[in-house]
Amino acid sequence: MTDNVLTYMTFFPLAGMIVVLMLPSDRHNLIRWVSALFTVPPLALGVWLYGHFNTAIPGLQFVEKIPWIPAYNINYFVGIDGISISMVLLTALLSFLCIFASWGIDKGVKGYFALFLLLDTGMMGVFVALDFFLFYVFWELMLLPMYFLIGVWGGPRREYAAIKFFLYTLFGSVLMLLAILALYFTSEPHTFDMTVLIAQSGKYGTEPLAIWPFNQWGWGFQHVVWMALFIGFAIKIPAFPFHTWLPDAHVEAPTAISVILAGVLLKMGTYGILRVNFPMLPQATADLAYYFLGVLGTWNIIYGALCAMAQKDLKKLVAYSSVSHMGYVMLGMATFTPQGISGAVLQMFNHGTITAMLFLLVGVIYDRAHHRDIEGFGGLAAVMPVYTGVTALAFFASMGLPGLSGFISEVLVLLGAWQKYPILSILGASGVVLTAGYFLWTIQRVYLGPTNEKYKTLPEINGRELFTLIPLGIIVIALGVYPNAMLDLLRASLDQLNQIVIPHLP
Amino acid sequence: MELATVIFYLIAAVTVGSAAMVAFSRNIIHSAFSLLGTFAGVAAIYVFLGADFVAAVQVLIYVGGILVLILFAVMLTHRITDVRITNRAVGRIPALAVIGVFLFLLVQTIRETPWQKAKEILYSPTTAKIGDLFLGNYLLPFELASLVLLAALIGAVVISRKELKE
Amino acid sequence: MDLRNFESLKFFYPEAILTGTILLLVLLDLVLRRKEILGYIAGAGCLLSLYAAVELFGARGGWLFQHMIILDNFSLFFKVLFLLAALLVICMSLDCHELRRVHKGEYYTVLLTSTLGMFFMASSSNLLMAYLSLELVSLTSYILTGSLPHNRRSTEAALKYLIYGGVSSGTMIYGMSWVFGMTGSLDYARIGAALLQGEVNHLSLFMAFVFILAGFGYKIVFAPFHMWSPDVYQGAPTPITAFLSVASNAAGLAIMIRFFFPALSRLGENGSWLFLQGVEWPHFLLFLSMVTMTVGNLCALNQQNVKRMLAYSGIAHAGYLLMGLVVLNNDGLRAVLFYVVVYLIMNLGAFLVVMIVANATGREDLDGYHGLAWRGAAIPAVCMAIFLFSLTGLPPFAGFVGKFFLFAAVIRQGGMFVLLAVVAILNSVISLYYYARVVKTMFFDFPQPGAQEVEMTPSHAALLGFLSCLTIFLGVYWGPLAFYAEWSLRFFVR
Amino acid sequence: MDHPIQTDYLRWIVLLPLVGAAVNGLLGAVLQKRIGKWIISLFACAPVLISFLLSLQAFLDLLALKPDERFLIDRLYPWLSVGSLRVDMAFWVDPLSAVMILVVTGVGGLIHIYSTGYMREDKSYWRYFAFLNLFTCAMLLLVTADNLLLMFVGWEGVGLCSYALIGFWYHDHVNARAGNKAFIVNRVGDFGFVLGVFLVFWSLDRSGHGTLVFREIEKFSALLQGQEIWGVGVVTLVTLFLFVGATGKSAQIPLHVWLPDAMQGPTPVSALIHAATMVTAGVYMVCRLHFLFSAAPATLAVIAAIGVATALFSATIALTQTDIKRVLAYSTVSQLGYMFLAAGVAAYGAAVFHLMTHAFFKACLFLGSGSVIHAMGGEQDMRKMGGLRRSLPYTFWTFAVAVLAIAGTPLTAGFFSKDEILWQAFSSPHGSPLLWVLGVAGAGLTAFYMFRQFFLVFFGECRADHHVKAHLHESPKAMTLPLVLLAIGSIAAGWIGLPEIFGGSRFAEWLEPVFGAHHEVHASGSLEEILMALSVAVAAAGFYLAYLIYYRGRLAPERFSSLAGGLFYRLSYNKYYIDEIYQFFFVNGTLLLARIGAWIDQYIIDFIVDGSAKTTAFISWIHGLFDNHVVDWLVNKIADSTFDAGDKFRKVQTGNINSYLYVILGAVVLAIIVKLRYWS
Amino acid sequence: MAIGLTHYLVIGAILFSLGLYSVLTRRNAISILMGVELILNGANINYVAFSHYSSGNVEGQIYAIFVIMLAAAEAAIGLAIILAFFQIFHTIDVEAAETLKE
Repeated sequence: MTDNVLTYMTFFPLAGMIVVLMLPSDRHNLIRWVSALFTVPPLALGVWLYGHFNTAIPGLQFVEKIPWIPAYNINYFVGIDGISISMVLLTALLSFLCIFASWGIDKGVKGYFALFLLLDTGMMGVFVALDFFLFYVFWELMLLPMYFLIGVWGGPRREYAAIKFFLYTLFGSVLMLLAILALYFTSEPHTFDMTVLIAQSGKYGTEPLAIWPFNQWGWGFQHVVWMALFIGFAIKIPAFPFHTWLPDAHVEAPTAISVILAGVLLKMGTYGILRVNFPMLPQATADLAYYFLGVLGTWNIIYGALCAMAQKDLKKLVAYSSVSHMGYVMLGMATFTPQGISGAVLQMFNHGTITAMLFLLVGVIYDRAHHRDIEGFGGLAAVMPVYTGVTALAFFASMGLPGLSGFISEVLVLLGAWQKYPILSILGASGVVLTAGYFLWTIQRVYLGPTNEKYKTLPEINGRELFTLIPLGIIVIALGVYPNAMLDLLRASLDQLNQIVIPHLP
Repeated sequence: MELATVIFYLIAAVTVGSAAMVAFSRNIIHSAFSLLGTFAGVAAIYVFLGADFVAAVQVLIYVGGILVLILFAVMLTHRITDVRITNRAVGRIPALAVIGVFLFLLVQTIRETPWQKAKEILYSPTTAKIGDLFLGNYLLPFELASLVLLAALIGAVVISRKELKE
Repeated sequence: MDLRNFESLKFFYPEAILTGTILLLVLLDLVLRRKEILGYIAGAGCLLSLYAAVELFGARGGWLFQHMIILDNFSLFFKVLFLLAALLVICMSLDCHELRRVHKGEYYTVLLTSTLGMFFMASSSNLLMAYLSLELVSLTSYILTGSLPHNRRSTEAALKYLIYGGVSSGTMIYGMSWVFGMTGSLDYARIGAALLQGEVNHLSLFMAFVFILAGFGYKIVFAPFHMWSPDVYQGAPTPITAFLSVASNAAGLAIMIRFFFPALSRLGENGSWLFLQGVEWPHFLLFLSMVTMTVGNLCALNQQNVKRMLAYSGIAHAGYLLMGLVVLNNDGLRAVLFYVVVYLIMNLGAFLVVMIVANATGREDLDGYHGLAWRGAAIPAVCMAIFLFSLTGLPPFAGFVGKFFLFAAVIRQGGMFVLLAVVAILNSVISLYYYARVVKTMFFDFPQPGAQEVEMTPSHAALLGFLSCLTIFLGVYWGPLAFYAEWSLRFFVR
Repeated sequence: MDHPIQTDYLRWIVLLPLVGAAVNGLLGAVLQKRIGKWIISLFACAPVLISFLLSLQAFLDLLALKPDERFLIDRLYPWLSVGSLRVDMAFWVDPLSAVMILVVTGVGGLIHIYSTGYMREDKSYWRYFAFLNLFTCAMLLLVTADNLLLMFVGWEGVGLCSYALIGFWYHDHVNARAGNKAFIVNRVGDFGFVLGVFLVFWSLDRSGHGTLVFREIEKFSALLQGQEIWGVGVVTLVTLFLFVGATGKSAQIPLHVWLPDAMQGPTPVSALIHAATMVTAGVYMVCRLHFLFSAAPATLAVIAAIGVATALFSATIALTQTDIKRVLAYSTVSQLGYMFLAAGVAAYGAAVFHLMTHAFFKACLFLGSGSVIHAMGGEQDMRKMGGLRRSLPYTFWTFAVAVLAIAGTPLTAGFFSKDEILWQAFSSPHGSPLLWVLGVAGAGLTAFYMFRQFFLVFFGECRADHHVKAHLHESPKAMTLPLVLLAIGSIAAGWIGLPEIFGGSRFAEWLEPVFGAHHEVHASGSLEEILMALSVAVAAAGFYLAYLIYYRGRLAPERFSSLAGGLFYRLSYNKYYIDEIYQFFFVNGTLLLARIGAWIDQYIIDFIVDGSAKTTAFISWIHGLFDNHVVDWLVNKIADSTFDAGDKFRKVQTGNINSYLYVILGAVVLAIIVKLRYWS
Repeated sequence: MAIGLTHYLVIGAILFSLGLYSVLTRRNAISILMGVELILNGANINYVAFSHYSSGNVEGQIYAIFVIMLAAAEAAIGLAIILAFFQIFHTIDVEAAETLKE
């Protein structure tokens, strides 16, 4: 069992999907409980992993490697290191919680949970895959259920949102496929094995390509491949200007799916950059990170915050806050300092938990009031005090209040950024002010002030909803007070990652 | 100028002229009958080229078969009494332009191409040779052709037969 | 191995069995009352032939019938493919409402004849055989297309197909006549040899190729010889559309590869093919490939008729397939072969769903698919989604692997081919849009009140299940198929 | 110094209030309903009082040590360790923070007790105390943190609690908005603070000593000398950044705008947070990092200038305010200005001394005003008060003491501390007579507006309506007791920091290990005496003017308010329109930017993306058009118009065989031509 | 000038072009078929001529015979389709075929 932990974590949900598909479709509760049951083992194994992960080793652990299609040197190759473990844990946790957040789905229940479990497998697979081909398969695998989950179970404009999400992501991923192939054919012997590709990173040349217009910019093979991969990942992050799918997808998706979308899917972009771009194309990373991660990340921070401020829809506001917060991740990655990059990875995890809370909370209010118009509420604090309390916790965590997890990662990112790019750090820090601005303004408009007569009788948040929120809340506080719990896992791997890139810095 | 040359040009003129009639005539009956001239002219050209058997086949099948079929079709689909049986053609000028360019290119290429030259130019009867080949080297195509004809037969039946009663 | 006529017969079992079945069908049609049995007989004939074809695996390749056709892995590969397509189409036809009024005897006879013609297309090694087999397939295709009696669409489609086919094959034989004139031979091997040593006029060779391409292109359905296909596909009975879109397309590819690759080029190092000097074959095909996929996808965008949309998507796929030919090496050909198989599975599947829906509702337009998943047809809807996403090229479906190989072949070549890859990518994204539109209509739109329930027969369900499972299976574990494709590239000639 | 004494009780000073907050916050609603408010009060007050006792213990422990070794530390666990950044969760107490924790827990404890009376009627009693305790915890964290980052946690924590308590009565949008304003303005300050933190860390890291621990920064601060960034000395920049943080938290110009609005919260909150403790955090921080500030004379000059400007500026606003708490709020801003003036002339001891005395008398004033408001049934407008000295005797007397103290009446705490500041402003190497003059002017104004308030509230005729009059009553014991204690403090606290001429300051001596030897310019004692007398005289003049106008009614206020056409009066009354200006430039500006951003997002970016999709669709449409119209059009139009004129122009359509064939032939011809042209 | 290969090829080319011209301009299905026949004849002349001048064997003639045979088959099917078309549409003008369009 312990040898194949990652395989079990990845494919348990898939087994669950098959079981769910075989259940009679009118036994809704049975389907729900079975689905929940199949997300427990990954979570339990995740906890086990957390306990048994050796923090001193920078390399891969829990590796499994089985030949898949030997003729093309494709392996089933999974493993985790400090870069991925936090994401694996996050995925396991959020998948489990989101099953409960999906309890209220009562249309096409069987399909919903089956797709959800498939999505779970896809997400987990992306974070554990170490073979590029496998990685790509999982990457795309997750698209399909997402498309359906948004498109069938989403809001009024779900079709538009679903197809927009699908098209954007597909565009990015096909571009990524080209890059993967380019790397495959450059390696010798041809391989999709990421570890080998990383080891061969020196082979990928940087002499200017003969292709117009790249030769004008003096771009080499590395740079072009880097860019192709980056666009693929940037769409997922989502980095400006590829971000416009996100508000639509978030607004239309059902609550649990928004949670997954923001909590896990966005991380795949940044994870991909760390996993692929950094070690495999260190020279290009060193050359381009400032522009495409640093500057763009900072722009994301400010732009996302400004957009969030102007939103009237609560969910859209949260969605834009994701754009803003993922900017910190990008900025952090661009620094190549231990602080910045640890902050970035930590921010990935923290944003996952915090934004999950935010979306769950928006879902709670939407279930009750059936709208999300910020101006349409008012004084909810009096009606739903517990709900308001939890919301405040999430909001404050999101705006980076010290003592909560968001602060740690943001401060690490900005601290790291200062060393390399003080101006970006200053601009990024100003995003903190904006974030406070829109969250506080939202609190004021939704929760404070005189109670809206229409909502005098809204029921307080219920036990199931609290059950999904409290673990996240605890994590948010715990990581704020004791961030080393997560930082220890990352340290060794990220230091090694930095060491790969730093020699190439100008 | 030799007689053969004169006759060749005459035949060529007939062939091309009647083909032009087929292409340009406004009356479909005229077109169909001009086709006869073309087929006959082509047959004559085959004779010139020493292909006696092909010429015979050309006359038998084209003139005896295809042309009759076409005429039947014309009759069946038009009222003969109609003085001016329409044979509508549209867009002649652009078509002429394109075809003109095309023909020019073809002829230029034909003239410039160094075609394979045969060691000897034969003027012997070909029927026996062809018969041998049909049962020798070209047995498979020959058999296949029978299948094609069978398929054509069935096809013609399928398409023109009335539908099944439910 | 260069066999004379009678010696060749023992390597001729697949064709012979098929021919026998055809004749049997003609006879039985006169005798039998229950015409449904004919379908099973045709199927049995195909199975037998398939068995015979598989038996031939591993046989030493060679020329049969005095250099008329070639027996090699490549032709066996396509024979198996055509038989599979025919089998599946026969299965589809058994329960097709559209074909109720069609004379079954003739229908199956012609269908098998067409399959036989494709056999020869894939294995011909002589210009005459190529022409004959192509015509055989064309003629039978016209018949099949027009087989719906007193049906406006079917007859109109047949007429268009006929005129197109006539012009294309006329153009092709004109081109072939030039090749004959330049080389003095009809045999591929000797043509190749003559072209390689002889003084060749580049322009006339090029023109001859362009003319010949008109004939092949019309079968493969690439631009600009594609324009008949939407009309014909829309008008033909659905099983026939499926057959044409898959088998006829593949046969065209086979004959093209057969003609251009071993005959007109020679093997260079590392499995790449060196083409004759002076013919800008890659550039030309590169351009055609781009145009084809773009035109196909753009036209498919706004189609309201699913069959017509699939026809346009077929054009786009022809463009993708050309990508494999463009690079002129074994990589590319392997990708093409692989993709053809995958395309067969997913496209037939998609047409099967179209047929199931048409059986139940009589509709082929997109509006007929409103909320299909919620109208008792969850399985066809899900399968359709699988096929369509596979056509898009998403993992874990087989279509992805196919595209992956194509991209791989192109990327590996580098240089200007990368441009082709980029165009192909953009096209994939475009294609997603219209495929997803169907999926959207099936899943995201809820049925209007009073919409018919869609039911299907168990045989269709089984077939669908088989095809969709195969689509997924080949997407996850495709090693054997890839190996088979690789193996099939061992041409006998050269 | 390098090996401070490890203790294990300091953590409880900080954590006990947190426990109280947690109990009240999580279970408060239930406890209050099931058991009663007393249990809430218990959980609220007991931790703070125990913390006070522990603080005393710490103080005594320190006292027992040699002056140079007066450090206690309590290290919990490594909090953040990434790369060269190592930050512990550690609390320390040195003489400076000892003063602070005593003030925080002492004054805080009193205010807790006071609150049990003041808030008795409130429904959300538990919530109030949860936040109050949380605040106490955060404030203690701020002052005991052994590093900058941990300090920042407390720094933000107090901001959060301030936000929550200002908007405590959230049903009114005004309160909520005031809370927001406070938080956001503070955030602007924090922005500077974190940048300062980053800069100091990396500047030290450059020489391999990256640290955020105060002691170590002090140890290595010399390394910062000579480093430059953007052409500015690092030390100057660090201190400027940090000072931005301080202006936010301590409501200095230009970030002073939030504090007056913060008066929307319950009055004890104003007393605790917005007078005694939180707002002084900036001063504390500057003093804590005095070694950096001292090394940056330019910053010091800025601080002094801003301090004195704030002192004077807000004093002028306080002159005309009519809200009882607003006057006090501006007075607080003004007094904070004095503290910064002290810090700005490197007289950190004086700053801390004033901080402490101010905590007493300002808390007393606020609580007194709270008592008045309580008695008046929530009325805060001084114009509706008057003559309250009879009905509220305790309040009156304690208020009087505090007013005397703040006005700088000799022998009160305020006198000593303010005088110390003024003397330092004059005599310190960083000081100047100008600062002194301005400071004294401010002191005069202070005396004037405080006595104005005093007279308006407690003397004359009661201007309230009869309902209110009927209900006038002295506050309960829980409220008056803290008042009395604070009043005593307002006098006595000053005695530990006597000026040189009265025997020297025990207080300065206590802080000496922190701030270093008292490098006081020993000018002739007589100069100090003269200056002291002058300042007293100015204060007395202020008092006399107020006395004339508001007590005796000899002078009509209008004589002043109508000066220059009322310009000055209106400026002062409307707070120089700063709020409006900020609203216009910053708030509206940001919102405008936000709307522009959202607009760009919705229209431009999506337009580009959709646009490319549309272009694709357009191309496909064009293609269809080409198919449907162009080819056929060419064919039909030309043909029909020339040859077949009689034939009707048929509706064009696809499915036209001829046009298809055209395409083929055209393509073939084109291919050949291209071949001829380019590759022959 | 002696009659040579080129002359025949040119005649073939002219027939081919005229056939294409018919196909392009005609609206009548039968006329289009006639055009196709012209194309085939053009090609056939080529084959026979090449057979005579280039290869010196009868392969080209055999090809021509097959072409003629297939032309017959195609004409049979073609005319059957045209008649079926006529029965439904009551015209053989291909423009009448407008059922199939996007």
